[in-house]
Amino acid sequence: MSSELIVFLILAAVGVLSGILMITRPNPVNSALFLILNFMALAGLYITLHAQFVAIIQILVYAGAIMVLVLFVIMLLNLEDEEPLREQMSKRHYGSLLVALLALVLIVQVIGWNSGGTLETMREQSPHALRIGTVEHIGSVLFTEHVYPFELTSILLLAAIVGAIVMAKKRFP
Amino acid sequence: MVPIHYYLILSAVMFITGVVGVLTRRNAIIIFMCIELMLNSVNLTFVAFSAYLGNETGQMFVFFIMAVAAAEAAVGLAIVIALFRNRQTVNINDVNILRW
Amino acid sequence: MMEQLLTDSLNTAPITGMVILSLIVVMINALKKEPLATEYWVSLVGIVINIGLAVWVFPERGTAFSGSVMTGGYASVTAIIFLTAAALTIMLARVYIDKIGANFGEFFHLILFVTTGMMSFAAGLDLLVTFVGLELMSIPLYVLAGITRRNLKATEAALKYFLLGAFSTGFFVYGIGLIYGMTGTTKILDIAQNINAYSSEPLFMVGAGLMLVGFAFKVGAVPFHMWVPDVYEGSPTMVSAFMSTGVKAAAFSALLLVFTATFDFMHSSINTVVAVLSVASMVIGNIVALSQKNFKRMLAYSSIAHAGYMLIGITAGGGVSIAGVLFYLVAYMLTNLGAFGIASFIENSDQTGTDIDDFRGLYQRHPALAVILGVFMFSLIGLPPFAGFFGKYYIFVAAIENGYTWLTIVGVITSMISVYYYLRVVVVMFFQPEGEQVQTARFGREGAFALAVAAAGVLLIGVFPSVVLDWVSALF
Amino acid sequence: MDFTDILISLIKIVVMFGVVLLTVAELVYTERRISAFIQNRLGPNRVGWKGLLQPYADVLKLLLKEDIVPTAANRFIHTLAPVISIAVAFSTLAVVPIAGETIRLFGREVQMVIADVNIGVLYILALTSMGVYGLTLSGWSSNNKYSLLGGLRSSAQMISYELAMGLSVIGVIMVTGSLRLTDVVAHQSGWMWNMILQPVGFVTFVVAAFAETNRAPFDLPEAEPELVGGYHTEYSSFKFALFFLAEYANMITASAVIVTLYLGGWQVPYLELLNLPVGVTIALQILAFMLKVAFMLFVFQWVRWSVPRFRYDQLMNLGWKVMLPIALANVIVTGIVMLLL
Repeated sequence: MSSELIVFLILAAVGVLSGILMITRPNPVNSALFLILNFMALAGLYITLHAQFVAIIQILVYAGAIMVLVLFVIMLLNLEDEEPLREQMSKRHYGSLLVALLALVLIVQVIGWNSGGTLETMREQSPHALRIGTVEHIGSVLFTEHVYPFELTSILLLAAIVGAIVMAKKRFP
Repeated sequence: MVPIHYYLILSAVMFITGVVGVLTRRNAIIIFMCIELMLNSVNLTFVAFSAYLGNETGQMFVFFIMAVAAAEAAVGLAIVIALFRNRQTVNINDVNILRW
Repeated sequence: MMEQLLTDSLNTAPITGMVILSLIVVMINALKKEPLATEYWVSLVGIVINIGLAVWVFPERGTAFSGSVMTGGYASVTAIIFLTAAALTIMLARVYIDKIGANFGEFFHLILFVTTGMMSFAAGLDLLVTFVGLELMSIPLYVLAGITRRNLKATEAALKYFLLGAFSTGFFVYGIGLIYGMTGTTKILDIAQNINAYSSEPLFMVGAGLMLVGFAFKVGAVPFHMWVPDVYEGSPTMVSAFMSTGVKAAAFSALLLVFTATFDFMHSSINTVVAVLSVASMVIGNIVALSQKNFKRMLAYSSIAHAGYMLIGITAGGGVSIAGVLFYLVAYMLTNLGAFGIASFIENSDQTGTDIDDFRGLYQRHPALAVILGVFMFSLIGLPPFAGFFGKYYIFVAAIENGYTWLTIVGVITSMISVYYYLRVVVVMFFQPEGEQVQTARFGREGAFALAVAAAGVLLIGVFPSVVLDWVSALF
Repeated sequence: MDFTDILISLIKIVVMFGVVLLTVAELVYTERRISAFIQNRLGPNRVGWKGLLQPYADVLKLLLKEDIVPTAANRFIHTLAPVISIAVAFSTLAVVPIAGETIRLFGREVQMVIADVNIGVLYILALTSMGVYGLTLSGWSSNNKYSLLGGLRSSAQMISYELAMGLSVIGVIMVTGSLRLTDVVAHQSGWMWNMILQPVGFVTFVVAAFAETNRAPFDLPEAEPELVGGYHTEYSSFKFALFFLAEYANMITASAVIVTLYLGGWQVPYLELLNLPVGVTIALQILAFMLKVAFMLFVFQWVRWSVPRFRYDQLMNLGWKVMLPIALANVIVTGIVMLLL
């Protein structure tokens, strides 16, 4: 096994386990913490893909801002534990689990045993991978080729600010 | 070298973990976190394809997904707070004036 | 560089104009203390100006911003549809938001943001723009659904809409991710060029299917319809009206652009899936609507059914059915905005009073309203000479031409079922006596004007369908 | 990356740790002496010469106390929280360069920075945003209402001021054209310190840094008159010592970052004109860096004992209605000026 594969497997294991723990913990704060761990593992995976800027933004935005907000709300509302999953399992839940498993098997089959397709040409990372992950390259592409969605996103954020204030402000007409 | 299949399967597994979470959990905030997990696994798909194709559009997409996730977080949590002020609960089983 | 940006901004004038307009309205609201009139008039005049801009850039067919957005032609036509829906919505809602206590500038900001998002969503030639446009459309709508924050139903509707909407977004972007991986680009036109090579890739088809899930959710097609009745019933009525017309129109326009006009999935497996969705929506929508007691909920199921009819057009594909779907969108937009508008007029201030029984004796109290609502109901059934008839007619014709006769048969049969619940409203209005609690309709001058415009539109399009059809057919 | 590289990195880390720990100890001493001076008292002067050994006595006392975890607390998170705080405080220093020249060690040119990453500025911002977890989680896991309030306050406060902080840094990045901290410092040669090029950004950054380190006048998460002890009410012994250590280490980190970004880092104006040997240059540069950091540390303490604490709503208003617009305007003005020049 190459060292890259070992690093990948460790990060993947952390990612999957933290994801599963996230959806099974009854306590919302514990769930949030496992999600943060998951984001960290993903940031590590981005580094293995030479996407350093994405990795650092992942920590800055997801772990550092969005999850702090989520934790803040959980604490503000002082949420209690949900009853353990085992006791509230109904037929519907087993059904959804079954469907999910089926979908998983399907996807793994499509991805894993799909020989001869485009995927087969992607055995190795492209030699360009190192260049495109840098801040300089991403910045220049973002402000030339993708300037339209970029500006649209700024409007989206403004809309979200307005919306959040409308919904959550205490004293409002 | 790690072939791209590994990254894709990992992201599919995480995506489905998120889906199962959305379908089984009853706490609105945890459901929201499961949706975040789904979006993150999509990000992994994009970055992996971006690195293996040598094409930056995938990483660009990740930034937009992050911006959208941030906007969704702000609005979604505000809605949860508004609901909590009315009902003192965020459990979607108790939220049942309208049939779900 | 700067000149290029300027030209591109001018060519996408309706969207640029909407962005500037929404920023102006936000600033106006931020800078002055007492709410209302200014925001309303600025928004309305701005939207009308933007309709003018959309007409003005109609000949500028092409792309802008390095192929990210479409300009002129199709983009202009869809922009005019959304802008008209927004204008009618705020006119009909003028008195209504005052009644339910949502009378603050943010209502107008959010409507303007949503409209901007719709226009980008429907004009995006880059899946990146499609995605951001979709979210710019959806996120303010989550808030609009719960804008009366103290109303239990409205906040619940907002939460449900938010959770399920975000959930469907996850599928949508995963689909885009797989498509990007297989093609190495997100530009729709580049993908369309090699579509035959890609459609043999299983992962590409999985991606397209996942995107379809996202679209089906937004248009409210069965089995992704579970949010529609709850959200339409719980949200403030005019917001439901905007959702059922504008959002549906935007989602269908984008679906047409991505799937029919460019990907051209004729005779592929995706097409079968769309056909199944269509049949399920028509059958379930119409049958469940039979047992509804609430007018808004009934219209919600009816809107699921109408999504089914429009999906027939998507399945059939080709220029004729695209024109048919656009025609249907215009007809449905005018009809449904009017119907929801009348419901909002007679609604109580606590957002109750929209049961079908509350329409009893409307004819005695407000004969004009009753007659107009009757017109809308007949148009929804699809009776001539109203707009709804020709909407269905063109779609069915296109389906038969493309060999989907069985879909047409299902469509006709389910339309017959729908006669029952639409006519029930008419019967209740005209022939049943008033209840004890009489609600007086409040709508004001703007509301009356908007309603008259909608009714006149339904009639005119019904009598002279070729005007609109020529207009949209000129695109292809 | 072979063994020698790892060894060199390890040496750098150990040296950095040692220096910071010693500085923290003496920082506590100077804080008490300065406060005493400002309040016209004597301060600690018994243990060792002029009381210099006082902090060591304090630490010893703390470590000998019993470690108490409340029964209703979440034990794992209760232990994790101070570790997060301290880890974040220390690891930020990894990207701060302390001298410009390289020295030869084991036959290699060694830079005077632990990790010269090309996204150093973002690294600092990312770690700062992680720091909030230590405080928030300690507040939540203690299962005590005062702690919870402290934790809530800290998360709201740090998110609010992070925005102003990030936007101020953008001004520096625009001037420098690089996210690498060594480039940022190299760009400030002579008197072209960013403090002079970016005066508004400097002020907003320093204010935001005060808020991010939870120092007075922004120490609301631990405001003792209202919240008993805030987030660390339920902490004792070694864990409390860790929080204490983290607070002062954060101060050092913040000072080092301010010096690097705005006060020219290790730059000594016109030093290169003297043609001094490399060894002396390095020594002078390190000395300059340390003096600048010491000055910033003094400013931190000076402010703490001179300015009264904000009320919570004042803090939020300042963050959102004053700092954020100013920082944004700074970015725009910087852009316009750079476009015109």
